[in-house]
Amino acid sequence: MQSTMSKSSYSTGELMAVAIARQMKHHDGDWAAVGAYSQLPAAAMKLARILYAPNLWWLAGGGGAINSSSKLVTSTSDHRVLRGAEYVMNMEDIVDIEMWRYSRDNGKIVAVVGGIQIDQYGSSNMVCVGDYAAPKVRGVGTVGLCFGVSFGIVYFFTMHHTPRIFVEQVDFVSSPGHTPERKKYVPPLCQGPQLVFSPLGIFDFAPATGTMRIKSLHPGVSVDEVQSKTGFPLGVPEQVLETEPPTAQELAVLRTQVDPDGLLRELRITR
Amino acid sequence: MQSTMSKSSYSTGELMAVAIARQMKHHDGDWAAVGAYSQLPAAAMKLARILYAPNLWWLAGGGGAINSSSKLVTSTSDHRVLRGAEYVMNMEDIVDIEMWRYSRDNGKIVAVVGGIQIDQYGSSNMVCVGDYAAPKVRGVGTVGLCFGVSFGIVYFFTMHHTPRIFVEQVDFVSSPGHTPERKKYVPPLCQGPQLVFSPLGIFDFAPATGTMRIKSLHPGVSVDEVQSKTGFPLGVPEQVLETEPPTAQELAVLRTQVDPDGLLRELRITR
Amino acid sequence: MEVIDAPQRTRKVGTLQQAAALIKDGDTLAFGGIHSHNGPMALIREIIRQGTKSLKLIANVSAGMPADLLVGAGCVDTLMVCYVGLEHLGMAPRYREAAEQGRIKIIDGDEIYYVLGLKAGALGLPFVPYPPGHEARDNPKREPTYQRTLDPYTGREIIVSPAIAPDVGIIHAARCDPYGNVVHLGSVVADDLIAKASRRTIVTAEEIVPLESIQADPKRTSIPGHYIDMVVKAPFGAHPLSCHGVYNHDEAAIRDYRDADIDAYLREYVFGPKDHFAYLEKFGIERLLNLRESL
Amino acid sequence: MEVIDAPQRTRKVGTLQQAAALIKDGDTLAFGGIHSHNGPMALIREIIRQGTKSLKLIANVSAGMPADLLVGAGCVDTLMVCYVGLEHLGMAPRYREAAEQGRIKIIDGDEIYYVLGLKAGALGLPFVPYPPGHEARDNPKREPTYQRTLDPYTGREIIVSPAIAPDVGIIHAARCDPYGNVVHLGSVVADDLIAKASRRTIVTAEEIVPLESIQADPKRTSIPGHYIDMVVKAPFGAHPLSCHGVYNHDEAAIRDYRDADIDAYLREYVFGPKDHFAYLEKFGIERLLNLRESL
Repeated sequence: MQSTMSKSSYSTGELMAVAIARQMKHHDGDWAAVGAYSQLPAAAMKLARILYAPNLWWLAGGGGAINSSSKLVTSTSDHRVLRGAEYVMNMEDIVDIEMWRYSRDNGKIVAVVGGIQIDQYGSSNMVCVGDYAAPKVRGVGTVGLCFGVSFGIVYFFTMHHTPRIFVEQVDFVSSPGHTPERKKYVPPLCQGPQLVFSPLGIFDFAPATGTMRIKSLHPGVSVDEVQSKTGFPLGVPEQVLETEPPTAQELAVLRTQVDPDGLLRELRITR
Repeated sequence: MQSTMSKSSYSTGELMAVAIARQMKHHDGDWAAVGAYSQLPAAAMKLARILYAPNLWWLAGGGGAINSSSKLVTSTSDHRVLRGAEYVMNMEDIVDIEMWRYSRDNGKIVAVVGGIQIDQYGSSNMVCVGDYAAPKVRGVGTVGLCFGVSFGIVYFFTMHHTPRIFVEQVDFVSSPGHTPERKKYVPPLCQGPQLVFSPLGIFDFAPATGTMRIKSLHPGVSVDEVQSKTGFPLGVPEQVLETEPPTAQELAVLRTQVDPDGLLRELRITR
Repeated sequence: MEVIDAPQRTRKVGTLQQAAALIKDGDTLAFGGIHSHNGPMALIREIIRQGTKSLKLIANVSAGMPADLLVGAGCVDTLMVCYVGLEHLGMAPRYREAAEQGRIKIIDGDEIYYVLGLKAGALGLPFVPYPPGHEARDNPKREPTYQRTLDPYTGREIIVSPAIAPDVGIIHAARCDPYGNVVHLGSVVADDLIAKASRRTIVTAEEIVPLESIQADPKRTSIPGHYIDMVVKAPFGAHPLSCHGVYNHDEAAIRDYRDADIDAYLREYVFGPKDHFAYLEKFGIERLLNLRESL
Repeated sequence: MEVIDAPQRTRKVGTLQQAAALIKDGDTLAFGGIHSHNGPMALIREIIRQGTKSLKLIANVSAGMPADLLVGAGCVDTLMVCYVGLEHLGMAPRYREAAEQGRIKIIDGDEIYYVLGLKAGALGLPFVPYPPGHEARDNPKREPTYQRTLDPYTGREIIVSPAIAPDVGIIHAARCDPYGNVVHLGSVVADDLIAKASRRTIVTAEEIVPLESIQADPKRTSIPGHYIDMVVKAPFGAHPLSCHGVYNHDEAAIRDYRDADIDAYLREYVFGPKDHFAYLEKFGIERLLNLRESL
């Protein structure tokens, strides 16, 4: 029934959206935040609510739509995202829930976010490349990554997998990964980064060291390839799994209900 | 044109509502808060907006209606007050504006409030009569009187004029009048109590001493009567003015547009 | 296309009995509405019926009968007071008596203490910092839950009050969908803040509307369903208070409550009727329907 | 009955020129909207036209072209950054260049710093107190406007950030009445907070609606008029950004802006056109009307 399609029949964007959607099985009833420039996680949330996690609540970025059911558009703050939503948050609403939800016992706050740099401990940076006082690249700013210490669980996604993104140590900690300072200051219920979804694979963090390691590689990706495109030594499990490709049902729902305009296939994703 | 009617042709409630409305001439463009159990100031705000201060913004108590234009009803948080309003505040909105408006240069925040005790300095109490730890009367609580140190200007109204209300010193300072502590701690732009509208007259505060004195007495009220019903010595000006009775126009607007059900005539007001 | 074997969204609909059972002895309980409006009265009667004790009650910003009834029924241990009274109908008699006799502990709050306390509770902020001026009021002097700290920007000592995070919040609204998306037709007051600050929130609603009616106008939703743990259909569930946009308050019934012997009242209107509809029967359909008034 | 000689309510309607003149050199200026949506672009172009300098710009929570254009035009001295970029269109080039060359002072905020800072500004709170955890982030370490104080409830040292109270806030919305009552058809984002926190607020609106249309549905009003000092009618006043509920953003025009020489762009689209309608003429009625899309 749930036949697997060959690699060429789906795009990397579709593969990643499906992978994130499947992870949302663990978050049925939780609340997930998706930021700007986030077609991948936005598509994943829509797909997850249809197939895997009907009780997932999700926020489409700064526009504030809760449980948007409209077709995928480029910007999560586009007004078209509001169609068929269940509530429209303003910024106060967003900060109210993203800053401190772990005190509630009826659902975790989950976020799917990015960074211009992500390091081996899962710290993320949106502020600068190089010295903060005289940056080589001035980034967009920390924006919602400030909630990295209040979200229950953080997932990363990236559109590219390069040593410039996956660095040994971020130049600015917008959101801390599994650092000594997290351990010292952040309440344990805020568990920090759990998975990274990149165009090459899915990565988790070794509990003992808090460092990034391969969980699965996308079809056709080798350990050597991903290591060569990563700026620090990746943990490699004894058996490297292959990311399960999208099923026919997942692709059908994605292409008919979630993303009929095919934005996921047009995304500029670097492998 | 604006003929004055004889005393018997209007109620004390109508007289007081008109007096408060006239004071709002000084607040055209300002923002006025009216609390619960406040038919008098609510009627005054409606009347003022029609005749004297069309740019006055006013809040009907906890229901949150801004510029309610419906007829007078008993409770300012009744849903019927929302009809024809221009905005509906929630409690966050209310606290946002009542806590700190004096930093804005485009209008003062004015309040018309009461108390179970009001003293000679204009301090007001809603918490207890007698000792706080073992009160003779436990009052309703400080509620919105906490804003007495952030409102630009405070006016009091009372439905009764007795020595139990007008006391030498309040048993609990819900809102401070012209006290040494106000002078020490409260920003000068928050000017505190300016006038008291009671069933017997209108009172202000002597700038030198900060103590209450007669501004005008309602028709038929003597200095002796008001002094005998006040728990501290009232300042008496050289010439005691008589409160100008409602004009025919004021009464006509009040009875046709503001209070067609005649609630102001049914109010239990003690003279 | 047809989606096969996909799980279905879970309805959060429960009964008044199930909802009241979520509130445990000793819980901090906040309730919504204001004055004689939008109080979750049917649920409050069921809480009393279940014999819940030692509540730390966060009375709403201007609370009347809901707080007075819970105090009168002996369910309340500690009462956070902003305002408790019956507006033009006078004092709240059981609150006043219990406070004057020292039978309940009072926390003397006010609108700032309550509203910004809930906001801090929703956000997880450690406290609410006050601007200058409040030193001249007695609440920060007499109520021991206020504290002081330093404003590092000015070097000034400032007043702070605590964050408020109730165990359970209960609110009543005109409409709610099965997933907890709430629509207030009139004033929201602090119901939204209560839902945000409480660990669990229960909504009783005049009617349960389909999801589609929420999706048709998401800007009308007053509280998103992710804050809501249980939804209970309770027509006339605010009686004798009003439900904004649906019916007016039954002022005669509130007066009767005020003037009644509390034990007799509890027997007749709380413990006597077997459920909410039996309570409503005591008033009759003519009286109830005559309270109806839309906005 | 006829009311004789009663004064009339004052309309707050002004022109873009009058509105821009309210913003003085050196002012702290906040603007509304988010990303490519709801920015008050017509007014921003007029501010540039008037040669306003040394602004302390509070960029909105996710600012794109409005911030970049003001920086590129040399109007900005200090920029409070939460996010400044062009979303899927890449970096905001003039912001990036000015920041990397040290030509503007950056205040490195984030969503908490910005939103709760404005909230504290609206309320007059002395600062924003943070819960534990933010010690593990670099913003509080590297941005010197963060401070520390004591939480008296726990004895713990906590992080605080400052209140933000702009001199002027400017927002764009679908509708506004002559007295300043604003209606957003789509997302409000932080426009309401900007109005509350700013000493003066200016609204540009697609249309000025009569008071009666506001009174017919007061719960639709997104910002009450008492916060608004001037109302300016500016159809397509957010172009090339979207106005939620009225038209989509003009992505091609934003790309053209991104790729243009900034001086040439300013000459052609800001200083060249004699007014807002002359700016719109550069795009033409067909292109503009094809952007229309209601919600």
